[in-house]
Amino acid sequence: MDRKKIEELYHQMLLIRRAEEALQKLFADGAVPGFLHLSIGQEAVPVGVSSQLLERDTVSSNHRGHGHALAKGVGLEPFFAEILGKATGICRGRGGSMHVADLSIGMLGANGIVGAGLPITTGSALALKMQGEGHIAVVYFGDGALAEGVFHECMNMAALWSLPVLFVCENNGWSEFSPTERQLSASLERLAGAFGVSYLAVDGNDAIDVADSASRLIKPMRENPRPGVLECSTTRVRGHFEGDKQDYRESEEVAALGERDPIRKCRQALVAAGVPARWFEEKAAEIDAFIDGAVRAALAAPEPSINEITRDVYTNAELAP
Amino acid sequence: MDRKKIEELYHQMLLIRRAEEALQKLFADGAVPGFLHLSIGQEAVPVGVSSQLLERDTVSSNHRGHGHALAKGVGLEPFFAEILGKATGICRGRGGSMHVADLSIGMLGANGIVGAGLPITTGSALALKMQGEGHIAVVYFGDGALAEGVFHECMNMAALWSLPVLFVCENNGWSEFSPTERQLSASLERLAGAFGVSYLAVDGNDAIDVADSASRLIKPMRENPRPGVLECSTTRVRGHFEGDKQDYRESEEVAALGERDPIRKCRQALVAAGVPARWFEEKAAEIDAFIDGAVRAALAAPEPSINEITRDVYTNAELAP
Amino acid sequence: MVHAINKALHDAMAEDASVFVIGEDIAAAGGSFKATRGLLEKFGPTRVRDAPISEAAITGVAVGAALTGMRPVAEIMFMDFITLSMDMLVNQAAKARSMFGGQGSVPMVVRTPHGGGLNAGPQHSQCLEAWFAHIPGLKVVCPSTPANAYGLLRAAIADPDPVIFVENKALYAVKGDLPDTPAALKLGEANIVRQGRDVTIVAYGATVAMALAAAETLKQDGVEAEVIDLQTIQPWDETLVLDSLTRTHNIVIAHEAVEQFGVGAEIAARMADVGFDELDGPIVRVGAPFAPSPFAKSLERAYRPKADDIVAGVRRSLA
Amino acid sequence: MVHAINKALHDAMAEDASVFVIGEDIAAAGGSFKATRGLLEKFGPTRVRDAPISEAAITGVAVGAALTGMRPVAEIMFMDFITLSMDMLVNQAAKARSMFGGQGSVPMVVRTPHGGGLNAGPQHSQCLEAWFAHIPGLKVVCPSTPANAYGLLRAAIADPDPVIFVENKALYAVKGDLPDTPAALKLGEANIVRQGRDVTIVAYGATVAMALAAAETLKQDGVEAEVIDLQTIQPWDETLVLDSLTRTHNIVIAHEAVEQFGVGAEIAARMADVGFDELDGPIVRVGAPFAPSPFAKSLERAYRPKADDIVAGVRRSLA
Ligand SMILES: Cc1ncc(C[n+]2csc(CCOP(=O)(O)OP(=O)(O)O)c2C)c(N)n1
Ligand SMILES: Cc1ncc(C[n+]2csc(CCOP(=O)(O)OP(=O)(O)O)c2C)c(N)n1
Ligand SMILES: [Mg+2]
Ligand SMILES: [Mg+2]
Repeated sequence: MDRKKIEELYHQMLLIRRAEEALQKLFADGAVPGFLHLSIGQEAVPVGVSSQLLERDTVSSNHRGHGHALAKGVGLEPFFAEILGKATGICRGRGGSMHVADLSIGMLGANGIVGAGLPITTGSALALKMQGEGHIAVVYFGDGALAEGVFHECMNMAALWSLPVLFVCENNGWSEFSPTERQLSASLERLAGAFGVSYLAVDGNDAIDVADSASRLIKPMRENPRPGVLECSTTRVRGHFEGDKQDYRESEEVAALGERDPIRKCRQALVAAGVPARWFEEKAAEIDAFIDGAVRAALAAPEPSINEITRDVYTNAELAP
Repeated sequence: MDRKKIEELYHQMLLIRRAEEALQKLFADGAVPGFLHLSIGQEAVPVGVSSQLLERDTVSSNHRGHGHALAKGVGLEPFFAEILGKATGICRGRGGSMHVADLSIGMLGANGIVGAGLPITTGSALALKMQGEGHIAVVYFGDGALAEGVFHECMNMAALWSLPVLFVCENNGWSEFSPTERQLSASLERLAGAFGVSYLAVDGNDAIDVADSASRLIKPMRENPRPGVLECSTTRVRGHFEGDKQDYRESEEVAALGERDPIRKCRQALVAAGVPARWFEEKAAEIDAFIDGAVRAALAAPEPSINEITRDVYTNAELAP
Repeated sequence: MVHAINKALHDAMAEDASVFVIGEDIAAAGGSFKATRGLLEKFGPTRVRDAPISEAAITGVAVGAALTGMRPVAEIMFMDFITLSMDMLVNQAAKARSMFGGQGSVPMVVRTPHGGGLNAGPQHSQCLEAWFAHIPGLKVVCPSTPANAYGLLRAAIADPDPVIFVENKALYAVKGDLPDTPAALKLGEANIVRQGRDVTIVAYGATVAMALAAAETLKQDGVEAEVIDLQTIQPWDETLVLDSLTRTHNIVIAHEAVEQFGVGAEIAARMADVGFDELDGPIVRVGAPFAPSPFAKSLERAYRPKADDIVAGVRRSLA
Repeated sequence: MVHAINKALHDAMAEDASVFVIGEDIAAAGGSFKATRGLLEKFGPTRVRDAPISEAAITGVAVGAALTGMRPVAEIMFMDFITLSMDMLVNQAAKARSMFGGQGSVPMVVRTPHGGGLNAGPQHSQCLEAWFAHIPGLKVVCPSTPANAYGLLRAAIADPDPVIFVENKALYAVKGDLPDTPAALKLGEANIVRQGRDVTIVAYGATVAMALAAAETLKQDGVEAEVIDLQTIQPWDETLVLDSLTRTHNIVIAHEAVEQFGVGAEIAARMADVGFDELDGPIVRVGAPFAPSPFAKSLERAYRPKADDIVAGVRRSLA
């Protein structure tokens, strides 16, 4: 992969990382309402996958969806404003962290229901196939979602109907406070095999590998629609949600996470490619300034007006009770 | 398998066959309310499996459950009375063909919801394992049920928790009016394999094979609880339900079904073992008489009283509104 | 009525290429109740899709397709099976527009048959429409005749929001000509099918004809009943019902669903609030008793509401 | 209140070896709201089972275990997720006894939290109890204090039939001593928590405390409100509510769920029928507006019913 592309992957990952670090701080300050699930350590997956997507490709996501949204192109200020519950939020403050969506760029939403993105994406893929312009649909889900029945239903339908769905499993080894081995007795590879769906496993903390594998699956899908599964082994650095002390995890495991930091890995590749230290400093400064501005604007924005509550329940408002 | 055992298999199959033929006639005469799904051609599966079950083992069934119920030991007269909607029915006429159950012998019910028997049986197996007396739970389901999400959820749980569940798939190649290949893109063998669940395939029209394979799976389960899958390829001779003209099936296919008749197959085995023609005549006469009596009694029974409608909604009746 | 539903599907698909249908045995077999007959031949397997037995995915596929520019019409073979679709309908389809700040809509329809009369038993006869009426973001429609089945289904398919379109099985066989160019109706509007000054009977689906029959019986004791066909259950036409009550001062609500916590409860509750000063007698509801729908002929016959139950309800309200 | 629920689970499991608990992250982690804390240590992994994220199977496993001699208590982490359990609850658990002719019972409990206050947004805040109250065969319970949470949960676990036990998240933090030997309560009985002659306020769960606060405000304008804590939503204590109405002649019903087609509709409808002659004013319901539960602080605060809304409702009913 050429250096410019890798620089872009690095840029995107750092943007997501810094954005989530900002959220982490805002949460600690009590500025973030509700639940906050951070994807720190998992940035390479959405960044690698999105590097292979077109604007009209669709993605759906789950509760840990900040990276998925930003990588697909959701604006930083409406993103922060949403998570802070502000009127200028991308969802006008009605959804929050678990519901960030931008339908104008095919981001069909984070989701509070584990597994719910699977059928939504399968349906989106069906629509895209019927529209016949070579677009595809991506669903990001965790290892925990593999236990939900809709996973099976959707693998079957996608295979049966040759739908252009990329199933991206972010396997971080945990479902909330339970390790995967206490949740699942099957391997995703063998499940995909049972449905005859092509499967690739990748180091989910290596953005270049993720991008390459994603492109190997996606390119043929555009010509000749069919599903694919990309299993990304990755690392949940923070707790299940902010406030989770992770006392159920071995300290060694947590300590070792740094070793697998996707951003560090990417930086090493860039350094090897001859990118000077100055570039990294400038990049960091640029991103920090960008995020600063967005956070400041989001914090300054007003809360939504309570007259908004019953708005948009129906599209044709005159029908609302 | 010794001759007495085979004679018993033959007896059970013929009993189910004649009972369903009686129902077929009663339906044609307009005496059977609601939907009637006959299992003619599939009798070897429940008969073979039940030959390996103990009274406290449990079974749950689906919409095509007459054979499952009779093979587990549901009484013939309360069986007919239920399907005819009579007060003397095993369910007092409240359930009908799709809900025949006899909890006193662990028959947890036919079911009107495709796939619903799977979690019920998984839970029954969990209870039996906790009770620790070596009993097992069997679920009969069709190839169509393999598309339901609960199948996946239950395979996972049963494997994860080593539950004594025998998953018996009656693969007759059809889900209502659709052939299996338009319904499912996976093979049950590979799905079972993905969960590490032991799997056996068998000619579902050969009662001896079914009994042998069932015993190979069940015997170890009693010592050391764990799930197993038995896939029985079988033949739906009648329509999906009575009244279905099957115009969607090739006449050759329908014609060829007779070749695979499980009762004929079993008879051949008995003849080879030296059972005389007279035995078959006596058996047929005995069963016909038995069924005749049961049908006559069921027809003569009264319809349930309408005061029964709100009965048994709650166990503690004083709470009913 | 099934011919009207079938024609509405044919016409909607012919008019709008983004409309497609999906469900179990709806294509080759034309549907369990033949509502989708002929669609496969006319529009092909891409737009008329036989699905595996996966109600959650069928419904979710409709949600995702609706979010991606299509207008799916999914069939759930019996309303009892919609229990497997609830997350997709309630947490996803119903909420997407509001939860995403009005960014988009979810133009999908789920057609599903409810009600008894076939001795299909406790898991093939339920009327669960009250559940969906409780969920902001869903619309709920239930036709009573071939003519309004056509007009309401066309309106439901054209509507930008998710619509649960409930078809009473016992009405499928009802014949009735359709005008050559039948009109789409407006969702949210009820219909006075009989005028009367003494009592208002609100009904929907199969109980509309019962209410009309009851009105004829009541006429013999000089009671003139006004019969309202609700047509849309959510949002329902409170204005029309209240206006009728202000003329009749008595109201009875009838549906096939279980009476307790059913659709009638909301209508009664609203009339006992905004219509309180107009009421001259108790609000009476007629519905199924608090029990699963039983199988046996004798039991199902007694279980389902009848015109006589409505007559008795009116008499009690006027007593 | 969570300590009372936890104690009820401990005591029930200690008393009856057939009781076991199953759910997501309920064992090692002690549950998302810590209701099952300590059970794993005390009763071991066989009776305290962490399940995969499979709500349909978790619920179905409870049904099958209940039909096989056990008394499962399943936890569905948020009531919004019970949308995935509906077939097992509605078509299986609710109907088994009646549909099988009274052969057996399904002694299971599903515990699940409802309600807002955590800014958890549209898919983690819903109050769906009205759905279950509409289904013959299910019982629905919702405690309002630590004391009745203990007594009602013990009664639910001891009950032979399937019980949906709804816990309001905002009440989990409510402290309150329990008697050393707290008593089990009877399902189906409501409780007059404040006596008054002028108006009856019916509430359950989180709105009970609001109703009491409203009563104190109303006292200042000389209005004495009687407050009824429903405790059991299905079967609900119609006798007690009607008796109160016959003394107060006005009634207001308050719950956190969406007002339209909610639990309050049934209570209002019954009072507008059997209680009609007792009514001196409109029946007023207080509930959430017709919209998904919004995320933002300002929005959720305004969305959730408050004591002032109950005060306003009472004033409107008495006006
Ligand atoms: C249907 C449903 N069940 C349970 C939950 C609660 N829950 C939220 S996240 C989560 C664990 C998900 O694990 P995984 O899919 O691996 O994603 P991760 O958090 O590891 O990124 C659970 C159980 C939910 N939101 N939805
Ligand atoms: C959840 C659910 N979906 C759909 C149906 C309608 N239905 C009844 S039987 C059937 C086909 C089942 O096929 P299979 O499981 O192979 O059993 P078979 O009829 O072949 O014995 C369908 C779709 C149902 N009863 N329940
Ligand atoms: Mg995970
Ligand atoms: Mg089949």
